[in-house]
Parts: sequence; structure tokens; C-alpha cells
Amino acid sequence: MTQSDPRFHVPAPHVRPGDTPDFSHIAIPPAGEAKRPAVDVAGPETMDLALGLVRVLDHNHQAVGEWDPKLTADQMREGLKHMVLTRVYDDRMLKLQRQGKMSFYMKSTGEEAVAVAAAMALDNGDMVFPSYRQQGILFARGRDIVDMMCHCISNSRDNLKGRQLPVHYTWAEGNFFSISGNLTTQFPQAVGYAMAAQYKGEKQIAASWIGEGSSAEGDFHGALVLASTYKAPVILNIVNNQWAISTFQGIAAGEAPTFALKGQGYGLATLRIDGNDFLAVYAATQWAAERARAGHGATVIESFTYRADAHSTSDDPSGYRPKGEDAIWPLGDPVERLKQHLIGLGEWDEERHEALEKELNELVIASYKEAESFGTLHDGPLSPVSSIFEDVYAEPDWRLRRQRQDLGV
Amino acid sequence: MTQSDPRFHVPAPHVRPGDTPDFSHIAIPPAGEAKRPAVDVAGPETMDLALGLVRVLDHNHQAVGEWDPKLTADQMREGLKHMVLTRVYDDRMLKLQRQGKMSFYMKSTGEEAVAVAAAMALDNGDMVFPSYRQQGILFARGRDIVDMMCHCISNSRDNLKGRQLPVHYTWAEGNFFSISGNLTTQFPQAVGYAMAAQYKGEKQIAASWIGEGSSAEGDFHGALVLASTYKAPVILNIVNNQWAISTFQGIAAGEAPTFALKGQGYGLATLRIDGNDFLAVYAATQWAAERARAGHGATVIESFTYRADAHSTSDDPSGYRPKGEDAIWPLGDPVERLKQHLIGLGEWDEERHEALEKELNELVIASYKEAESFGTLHDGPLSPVSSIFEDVYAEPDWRLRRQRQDLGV
Amino acid sequence: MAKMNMIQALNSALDNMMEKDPNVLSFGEDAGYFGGVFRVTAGLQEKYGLDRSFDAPINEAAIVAMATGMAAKGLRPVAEIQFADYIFPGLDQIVSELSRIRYRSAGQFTTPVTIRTPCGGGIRGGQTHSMSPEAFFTQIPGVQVVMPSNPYDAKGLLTAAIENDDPVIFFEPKRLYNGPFDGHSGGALSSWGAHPKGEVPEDYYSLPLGKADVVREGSELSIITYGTLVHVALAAVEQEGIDAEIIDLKTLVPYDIETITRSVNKTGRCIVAQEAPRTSGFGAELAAQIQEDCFYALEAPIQRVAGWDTPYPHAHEWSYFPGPQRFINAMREVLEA
Amino acid sequence: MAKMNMIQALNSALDNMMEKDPNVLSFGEDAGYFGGVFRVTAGLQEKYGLDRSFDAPINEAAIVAMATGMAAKGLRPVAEIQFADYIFPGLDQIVSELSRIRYRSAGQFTTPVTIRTPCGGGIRGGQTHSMSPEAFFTQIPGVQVVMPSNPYDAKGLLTAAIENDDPVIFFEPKRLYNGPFDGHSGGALSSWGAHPKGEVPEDYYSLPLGKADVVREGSELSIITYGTLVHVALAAVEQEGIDAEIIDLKTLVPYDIETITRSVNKTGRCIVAQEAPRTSGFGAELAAQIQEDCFYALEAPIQRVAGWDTPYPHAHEWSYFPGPQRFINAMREVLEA
Ligand SMILES: Cc1ncc(C[n+]2csc(CCOP(=O)(O)OP(=O)(O)O)c2C)c(N)n1
Ligand SMILES: Cc1ncc(C[n+]2csc(CCOP(=O)(O)OP(=O)(O)O)c2C)c(N)n1
Ligand SMILES: [Mg+2]
Ligand SMILES: [Mg+2]
Repeated sequence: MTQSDPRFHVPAPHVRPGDTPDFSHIAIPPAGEAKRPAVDVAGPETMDLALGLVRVLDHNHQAVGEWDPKLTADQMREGLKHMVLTRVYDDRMLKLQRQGKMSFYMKSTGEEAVAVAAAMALDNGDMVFPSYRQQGILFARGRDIVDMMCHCISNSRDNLKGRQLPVHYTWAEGNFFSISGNLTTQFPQAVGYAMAAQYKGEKQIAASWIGEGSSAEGDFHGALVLASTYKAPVILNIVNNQWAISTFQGIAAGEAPTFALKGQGYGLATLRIDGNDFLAVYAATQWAAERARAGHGATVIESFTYRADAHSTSDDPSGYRPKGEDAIWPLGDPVERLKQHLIGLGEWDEERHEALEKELNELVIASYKEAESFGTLHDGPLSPVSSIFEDVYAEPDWRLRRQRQDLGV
Repeated sequence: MTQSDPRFHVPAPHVRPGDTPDFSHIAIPPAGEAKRPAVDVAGPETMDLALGLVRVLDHNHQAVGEWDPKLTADQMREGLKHMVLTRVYDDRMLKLQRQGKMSFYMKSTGEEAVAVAAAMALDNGDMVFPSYRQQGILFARGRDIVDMMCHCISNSRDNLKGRQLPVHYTWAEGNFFSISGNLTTQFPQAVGYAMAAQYKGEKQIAASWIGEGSSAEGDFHGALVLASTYKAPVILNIVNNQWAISTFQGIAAGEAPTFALKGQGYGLATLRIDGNDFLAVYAATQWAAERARAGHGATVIESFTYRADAHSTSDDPSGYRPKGEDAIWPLGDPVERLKQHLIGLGEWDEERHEALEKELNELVIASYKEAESFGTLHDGPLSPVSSIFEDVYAEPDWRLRRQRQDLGV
Repeated sequence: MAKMNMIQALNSALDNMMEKDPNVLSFGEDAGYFGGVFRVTAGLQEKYGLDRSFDAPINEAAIVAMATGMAAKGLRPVAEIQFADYIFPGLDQIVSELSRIRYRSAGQFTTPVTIRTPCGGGIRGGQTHSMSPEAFFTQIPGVQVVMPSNPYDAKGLLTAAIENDDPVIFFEPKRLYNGPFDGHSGGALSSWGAHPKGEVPEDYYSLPLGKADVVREGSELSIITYGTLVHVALAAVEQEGIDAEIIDLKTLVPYDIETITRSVNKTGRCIVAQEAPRTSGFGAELAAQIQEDCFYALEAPIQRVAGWDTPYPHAHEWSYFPGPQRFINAMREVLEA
Repeated sequence: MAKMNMIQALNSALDNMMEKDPNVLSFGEDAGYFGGVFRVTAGLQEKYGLDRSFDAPINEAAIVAMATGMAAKGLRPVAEIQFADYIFPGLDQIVSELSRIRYRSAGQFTTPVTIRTPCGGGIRGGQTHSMSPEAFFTQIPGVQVVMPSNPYDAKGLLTAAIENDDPVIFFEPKRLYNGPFDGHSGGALSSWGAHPKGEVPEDYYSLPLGKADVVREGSELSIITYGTLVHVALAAVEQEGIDAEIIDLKTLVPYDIETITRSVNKTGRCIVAQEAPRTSGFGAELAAQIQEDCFYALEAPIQRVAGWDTPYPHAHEWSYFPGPQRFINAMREVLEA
């Protein structure tokens, strides 16, 4: 049996390793073009926004159009700082993982705006249900970096007692839910959480993030059905970074024009946005949050972006896509674009940027030093072995007590 | 704690028991209005057909517009006959269930066209994956009525050896897959089946049916993702009969304008049709089948209809909806509409109709007599007790052999 | 005290808890306006409003996930899965999420969800309305598993489940909803009216999870079971005139190992019984643990009474259901061994 | 004969079967172009084309359902679930559909699907890349369950699974992919190169389902296990210098009761071992059945070696994993009893 024409259709990407990177098939509408409806617009009236692309920063790095959130320079500098920190942190953690300091790591390189801008547009009291690639939220919400690292190296100060894989953070104080290793499971949970907040009469809303690959799971549909039926105050984000490990987005998308369009099938508000445009992400999240808080229901946001690095420390993308794609990704780099925008406004310059990078690099290095003083996965100390048996239930039952005894701890 | 304004949104139907039936909120576009695109049209271009309603028979029972399938009088009389037989059979089986002749029954009253017209528009070789409310397919494909009854009364001639609840037919010879008691599970199976047929180079396609309530299941999404990704030759039918047991369609629909629109989120072809219009169902199925067979992929069809009777013999609809709704359902009765159309053409009359009903009634009564001669659930004979242990695997393993021995059979 | 069948008793528990605690919500397919296909949630929407007792879309995963999210925000949702056979689409949300959130967040989030679901056969439901999938749930660290056998326990245990700070999977043997059932399929139907456990206080009360009942004291052998089979075991024991001790586990996770071992150490002979297919059913766990803890007291192999390793057939339901005769055979086996 | 690790052996089985039978297809998440995150399906797309080895959307239910539908049309699909932890979204399609179609159609339709999935811990995968959920599947009438412990068996059993006319859930203990693992987490990694079972014919062959291997003959006690723990048991036995008989089940459903009882009747002492949490694991089924079938030969209670009744922790993986010390403790226990 040798290869012949496939007898049924199986989508394949335009280019594969060895081919020249090429994104010419991707249509990029100009910045500023999309209309910004009132937040109480009926879901079906946002259909065009599911098919277009909300963009604020144009090719000259100017903020244009109705979606410009008109942030102050301070706000944008803060956003830039969080994004740079996210990148610096990711890079350092990758190095440390390569050195055997932790078992596993996942970067968010190229997608920093998706997390950071959204977190800044939300209230800190809003509950987030992220996937493993929104660490930017933690920086935006001011989580202690040492704590984050202690989790990643599973040491005695890991607030998860060494139970979770690195990057699977939980931070209740910061309204950051426990990240699941299972894809899409938290999408419908976020809806339930949002309903409960509304039930309690609070103004808190919820937001969740999944990848475009994850949108194929049944729980995606469950979440949208719930959100639509109960008009829940929730933001459901699909981060379309083109790849799901080695699988290009076409396997999840099939013939679908966009991922955001799926939301229309449920009558939800839908936005498709330039995920590498800090201002677009901010504006879209702000709009959706306002809509949710005012009781007009959920919004589905597709952030169009590109996973610039490997899926995780367990894979090498050169096995499934051409090298150098990140460099020519037509929506550019989110850090660079916000930086240039601020420079264009006269609110930033290369020197300050370099200084910022240096400062954050030092912070990260110093933080790691401190984190390591509480132990590492490899050399300990870890949380006590007996903690294995804690938190399975509020109180261990006889089985767990016996088992703990068997282990002699 | 007493009732107060709900703190989150929960949809509720317009009317409840005690209220006056009222469908004035339902918009019914005129017959003949919908355009019929070529079968190779791109999915997204059928968006308007997901939001409209394909209707052929107008209020004067005339066939109008591009979707008129132009059937011969013979074809229509045949369709009428299958629909009448379906109704007569359902009515008789309900009576027999009430008399204790079978454990359970489910009627398809008011929805006969959905099954019968679709079956006639498909090739008999196409594989169908129906839910429990498409018994009309079996009549259209000429299944032996005695065999159907033998299944329903679980007797010695039940081709399912008494294993399945009544109405959960299987008929491999007739390309009728095994009906599941679990909702929506067969939707994605139908896609896999269709892909396999294509893989084998056959012209066979597959079709599946679920209720609008069932469209909320995760498997619905899985089916549409598969169908879109692999462009499978399959027809995915959503029978929107307004009710899921006691639950009105709004709990599944939420804010969604139609169920057909969901298909647009996957780039599939989408049709919303008058499910009580035999000619519309025929035409839509024919269109989708042609599209599938020609390799242009799947179609999602929402048949807009009304469940005129109880969900099953286990419930009483007067507990959750006003009586008399079926009489004023704006799309009327499928049998009556096709009958009047034929009468209008001079191809049918009241006398022949009465004679047909009488003939089919007698056929059903005689068939039941014959079926009963092979036993009933209550008095036997059933399939041998030892058949419990058959067909779990191709060959029983030691556990099943021991268990059979334990039972002494 | 009032006479209640199991449906009324469960309804009363929900009513008391919803009255007492505004954080208690109830939802499921057909469980709102209509009050559930078995009427367990009847009247709750009328009394407590649309947002406290409501209909859910037909998506069991979404139902569990919604409950999980709500519980993380401090509510105590009670979700109904219409039949236990239909819990599987929601199983991932239970295995991977609901059960583990306390653990993986190291106690930062907890999810006190109760999942109610009617289980078991004996109502001619065929293979998709008859399953007893409890053993699946006993394998999931982080959930507790309960199955009452009568109205009094049903109410007290459901109350405890709702108040419990961990998720509880609460199985309701539907064959017992309207009356005790001794497994004689042809016999007259009996009602809870005459049964002492059909006497149920209208007011709030709870029964401890993790505690079994010795429903019949005896010396010759121990029968460890739960749900419908408690009544079948009782009938078989009476019929055969054997002085068996019968234990109604009530809670499967954690099961009451003390009551079990006390009994088996006394009688030296043991039957474990479940309605589910035999292989890897909960009876296997019981037998494995009992042989370990009571080895030196055992005078005969532990016998398992169970459903066959097949789907639940429709017409031959009574040849599948482990009725009195199967108990009698097993008792003879353990006594003669 | 060639030296193969388990990945290569599995790949070779797929290659042979796809060569032999055009009805054999392979698909899963990342299983097409890339050849699977563990590379088990590497090269198959290149060799057999896009429609015979392809990527699937991330929806495990849809993957199982697609396979089921294809099988009903006469294909023999081999579906990969990327990690056994992620099989639960597809469980309903297995419990309610795949496993029952032969039964409920009375043989009119059959669904010869193989579901391959890497399972087990020991690779620092944390709680969502370490599960051993095999016991869930042993409760489902209509599926067979297989778990090999070495490359030679892996290839022969996968071939048999694909050729089998019933659905097979095929677990691949990922800790063994690249080499045997004796459970000493700190020790040097060994490879299959030096192991006799790393000798694998390149040509087609199959091994019978339902047959266990006695991998070590012994007289003092019997250890019944499968997958990774076969190697751990061997190491513990050597370390402790006990003359134990070790049985590698290979097939869990149907398990090889004859080989088991022959061994336990001979040794009179028995340990059953699984990596999954203890409660209601497959060891419970084994212990329950063995105590019934070998009661009079047993001189001590059957001991269960198992994971703890908790999710699989990340940092304390080696305190969770049932390593040699836990086997040694259990052996002492059964021998001293
Ligand atoms: C239920 C489930 N199935 C499979 C996996 C394995 N897996 C982890 S990440 C991943 C790809 C996800 O891709 P995408 O959703 O696009 O997110 P991205 O990694 O691009 O952010 C897969 C298949 C999983 N974690 N959970
Ligand atoms: C997975 C699953 N969940 C729940 C049920 C119980 N159930 C049977 S029919 C039904 C309602 C289905 O309504 P719909 O899909 O609208 O179909 P209709 O009965 O109107 O034809 C429900 C909830 C089931 N059979 N399977
Ligand atoms: Mg992605
Ligand atoms: Mg319906």
C-alpha cells in the first residue's frame, strides 16, 4: 500500500518544515475599521465583529478607531512592564528547566498581550479561569514572583504543596482559579461561577481562556450553551495562536471562517481581535466586562495571535512547522508594538526599555535565588511527604489514615 | 425564603398549563420565499437559510418556489401512505402499551414528515442513525411491520433478542443503525461512518437525527467539528419539536436565533425548514444528500416542528404546557397538509384517504395479531434466557460461561 | 413524623435545606418547572423561585461544571442527573475537576457539590435506564459516594451530603422510590407506608456519612450490601430461614470498615452484593478488603452476588437482576463451604 | 529480529497491520503528521497517506465516536488518546456506545475499534499525565482491556487487538516506552536493548489476548500484576531474595484465571498490584476472585500493593508510586502472616 490521493478530506497547513514561512493567505483588515457597538447590543448584531478583526494599533503604531481604549501613558507603561516581565520570566524559566531545575515549563511568548491586557481591563476582583498560557495575568495582578517560582520548582513554599505540574498556578487571593491540566474543562465552570456571583448579587464577573485547539472539546459547547441560556456574566476567550502542540488550527476550525463565529450560533456577543495588539485586547475585554456587569450576558472573544515558541518544554516545533514563522507573523510582536506606540507618543524610549528589561531580568534572577532558598524539586526541601494525604477531603478517612501509616509518614 | 425576582436569567416559555395556547411570537416566513442555492455552494453562503424557513406548501396547500421538489403524484401518495401508517401504528402501539402489552412506547405524532420525507429523499442504501422518534424511516424503507412489533413487545421474534427498550429499533439490512437510548451519541458516529464509506470509495452517505434538546450535548459539537474538519458526506438533522420531555426549547436555545445557525460556526451548509411540510423536508434532504454525495460536505438541517403528543408513555404533557397547542401549531399537521395538496391537485380525495386509513388500520391490527403469535413481553415466549450472555463479545469468555452456568441456563 | 416514600423524603431534604440555606440550589434536566421525571424536585421552583430550582440544558458535563463553578463561589448546588446511565458524559468533569479541586489548589478552593442520580434496574428500563455505576465513582479520590435504601436514610443522608464540604455522588435506587422491593418481581407491590423507615420527620435532620447500619443481626453469615439489594437480602434470608446479619452500607466511600469487620469477624462467613455487573464492581473492593482484614475469621470464601457481566437486558430483566434466589444460592454456598 | 523499544514495537505493529489491511486507520491528537507526542505513530502518514494516519481535533468523545462509526462500516480504526488521563471525555462513547453495539443490535453491527493510550506515572507528569484508569474499563461489559509490559508483548498484543472483532482498550505504560523500569527512581535508566523482550520480529505476529505470562516461577508466593509493576515486582523479589512467582497478566479483561489460580494454589500466598489508587482498583477484582477460587489454598490474606487514594502528586511522585519497598513490605506481610 503506498500513498495515494486521500479518499477523504484532511486539512493540512500551507507550509511544513522545509517550506518557506508564508502568511500571505491571512487577511488582515486595517486597524480602526471595526465599529464599536454599545455594550447592550444584541448578540446577533455583533456578527460582523466575529468575522472581522478588531485592531487599534495600526502599522505605524498609532492608536486608531472607535476601539481605542484611550489609556493613559502610565497605564500603557504598566502594561508594557507586565508584558516584558512575562517574557523575561518565561525565558528565564525555560533556561532553568533546561538546567533541570523544574520538570516542565510552558512559555507564552508572543501572546503576552492576550493575558496582560485582559487582566488590566478586568477588575482585580473578577475571577479568572485561565489555561496554562496566561501567566501574564499573574504579573498584571501583582502576584509575588518568588511565590510563582516556588510553585514551579515545587519546593517547600509551593502554595500547591508540590501537587501540580509547573505553570499550573492557583492563587485564590488574587481571584485566579486553579488551572487544570485538562483542556476546556474550566470554560463551563467559569459560567457557573459567574452565575453564582450574580446570584449573590455581586458585581464580580468571570473570564476564562482556552486555546483554539481546545475549542473542539465538548465542554466548549457546554460553556456556550450555559452562557447563552442563563445570560451569564462571563467572558469566554479563545486564544487562536494557530497551533495546538503539533496540530495546526485547521484541524479544529475545519471549514469555519473564524472561531469567534461559533459564538453566533448561541446568540452571544462575539469579537475577533488582534491578540498582539495590547490596546485591542484591552478594549475588547473592557467592552465585554462592561456588558457582562450590566447584565447583558456573555461575550466570546477570539484573540488572533501566534504561538511564537514551542508548545512546552516537551516538544520541538521544527518537527511540524517551518522555522522563522514568528518573525514574519503579520500581526507582529505585542511587546514591540506597544513599545513603539509609546515611543511614538514620546512616552517611552529605547533606553528606558533597555533599563526596564535589565531591571526585570535582575528581579527575576534575584527572585529565583530567593525561591531556590526554599528548595527545589530535585534537592528539596519539598512540602512534607505526609501532605500527599491532605486535601483529598476536608478530613482524611480511615483509608487515607491507614495509607499514610503504611508509608510511614 | 419566598419567591423573589430571579437573580439570574432562566428562560421560560410564553405559556404554561392554564394559559391559553399562543404561538403569535413565532414568525413564519411565507412559503416559496427561500432561495435554493446550487449544491456546491460554500457553507457560509447558506447563512440566510439558517435564519429563514424553507417552505414549499403554502397556506392554500400549493407547492411554490425554488425548493419545490416536483414529485410525482405517485411519490406523494406513497409519502402520504407512509405518514398515515406511521400515525396509525403509533396510535395502536400506544393503546397496546396502555393495555400492558409492552413496557414503553414513544410516538412521533406531528413529526411524521421529518422522518418519512427524509427517508424517501435518501437512497435506501444510505445509512441512517436516527433517534427514537424517526420510526417513519422504517415504514418508508418497507420494513416488515410484524418485525417492528415483535421488537416492541420483546417476543421470541424480536430481532434484538429482547435487549432493547421498545422503539429502539435496529435493522442492518435496511441500513438503519442501532438506536441508542443515550442522546446525541450517534451524531458523531454518523460522521465517522460517512467518512468510512467515502474512504471505501462508495457513494453511500449517512444521516442522523437528534432533538433540539439533545443539541445541547457535547457530542453535538463533536459531530459538527468532525463533519467540518473532514468534510464528511453526512446530513445532521436537528428536529426542533419545541420540547425535550418537559423542557421547552429555550433551555437549549438560550439566546440563539435558530438551531440551524449553529452549523454556521463550523462553516457547514445550513437549512432551517418547515418540518411539517413533506415537500420541504424532501427537498432539503435531497439537496443535502446531493451535496454530500458530490463531495461538498455536510449539511445541518433544523426541522421546525411540534411534538403533538407526550414525550413518551412515561409523561403527561398537561403538567408543563397548555392543552390544545397542537391544534393551533402554525405549521399545521404534516399529514393533513400533504393530503390537501394532493386533493388540490386532483390526485386524492377524502374517500380514498378514509379507505387508506382503514386499510392501514386493519394492516396494523392484523400485524399485531401475527406479532403476538410469537409471544409478548408479559406472557412470553421471549428469546431464550441464555441469550443474555450472547453478543457481549464475539465469543463469551470464562466469566460469562460461569455466569451462564450460575443462572442454570 | 409523616409517612413518606423515598421521593417525598428526598424532596423534604431539599426543601429543608433550601429553606435553611440560600446557597442551596437545585437544577437538572426537567428538574425545574416540572419537578423532575421522578418528581423529586417537585414544588421547589414554585416555592423558592426560578433561580433556585431550574431546568438545565441536556448536557451532563455542563451540569456538573456549572455546579462546580457555583460551588467554588460558595454555593451548595444539588445537581440532578436524570438517570445514572447518563452521568458518563459528565464523568470527566467529576474525575478531573470536581473531585480534585480541593487537592490541586491545596485547599484554596473547595467544591461542595451534591450530584443526585437515580440508579438501578427493576423498572423495565432497559440498558440505558438501569445502570448501577457506583463502583466507577468509588475509584475517584476526592468524592464520597452514598446510596440509601429507604426514605428515612435518604432524607438524612441527602441533608448530610448537601452540608458536606466535599463533593458527594448520591445514588437513589429508583426501584425503591415508591416502596421497598424484595426482589420477587411477580409479587404485589408494597409501599413505604407500612415500613418503619417510611416514618420520616418533616423537619431538618441529618445522618452521618460513613456509617453503616446493621439492619438485621445474625450469627451465621454476614451480607454486606446497599440500596435495593438490602431488601432483597432481607427477603432471601427470611425465606431461607438463615440467621444472617445484614449490613446496609449507606455510604460506599468511605465505607464503614468497622461495622463490616465486626460482623464478619463474628459470623466468619460473608456475602457481598451489588446490582452492577460483577467484574470490578464495588463488591470486589469489599471482598478484597474483608479478606484482608478478617482473613483468620473467614471459614468460607466470600461470595459475590451481582449482576452479570453484560449490559442490562430489557426483556430478561428478572434473569439479570440479582434476586432472592441468587442470594439463597450464595448463602448455601458460603454455609456449605 | 530487531532491537526495539516499546514505541518502536507499537509502531511496527501498526505498520504491519496497515500494510496488511487497508481497513486499518490510525488517528488521534497530534498522531498524524507529527506521529504522536510519544512518536508511536511516527512515519505512518508519510508511508500510508493522509487518510490512513491523521490528526484529530481535540475532542476525545468525537475521536471514539468517529472510530465507532468507521468500525460499524467495516474499518478497523486505531484511535490514540494522547494520555489515559484524557480518556474520560470519551468515556460515555465507550460505556454507552462502543462497548454495547454488538449486544444491543444482537450482532447486526460490530465495532472492532482499538483505543491506544499511554498510562501510568513515573515521568513527573503530575496528576493529569499519570493516571492508570484501567479499572474503569474492566467494569464495562463488551470491551477487552490490555496492558503490555514490554516491546515484544506490546507488538503482539496490539496486533491481536487490531485483529480482534471486539473493542479493545489498549493501555501503554509510558514509563516503559524507552526501557524497563525497576521502580528505583534514582537509579540509572536502562534501555530495552539489553532486555530479551526488546528482541522484536519486524514481521507480523500476534499474541493471544486473555493469556498471562509467568515471568518468574517461584514457590513462596504469587505476585499478580501488569504493566510497569511487573518490572518493579521482579526487582523487589530479586532484592529481597524471595522465591516469588510473578504473573504478568497482559490482558485484564478477560483475565487469565487459570494461570492465576494455578499459581496461587501452588504458593498459597498472593499479592495483587496496581499503580492506580487502591480503592476499587483492578487489584480488588483480582483479590476478590482469587480468594473465592483459591480460598482453601490461601495461607495468608491477599495483600494489595497500589497507589494511594489520592490524585497523583507531582513532587512526591516517588512516595506515591508503588515502588520496590512497597512490594517488599507486602511480601514480608504475606510471608509472616
Ligand atoms: C482533555 C485533554 N486532551 C488532550 C490534552 C493534551 N494537550 C495538552 S495541550 C494540547 C494542545 C492545546 O492546544 P490549544 O488549545 O490550541 O492551546 P495552546 O497550547 O495553543 O495554548 C493538548 C492536545 C489535554 N491536556 N487535555
Ligand atoms: C445522555 C442523556 N441524557 C438524558 C437523557 C434523558 N432524556 C431522554 S429523551 C430526553 C429529551 C430529549 O429531547 P429532544 O432532544 O428535544 O428530543 P425529542 O424527545 O423532543 O424528540 C431526555 C432528557 C438521555 N436519554 N440521554
Ligand atoms: Mg493553540
Ligand atoms: Mg424536542
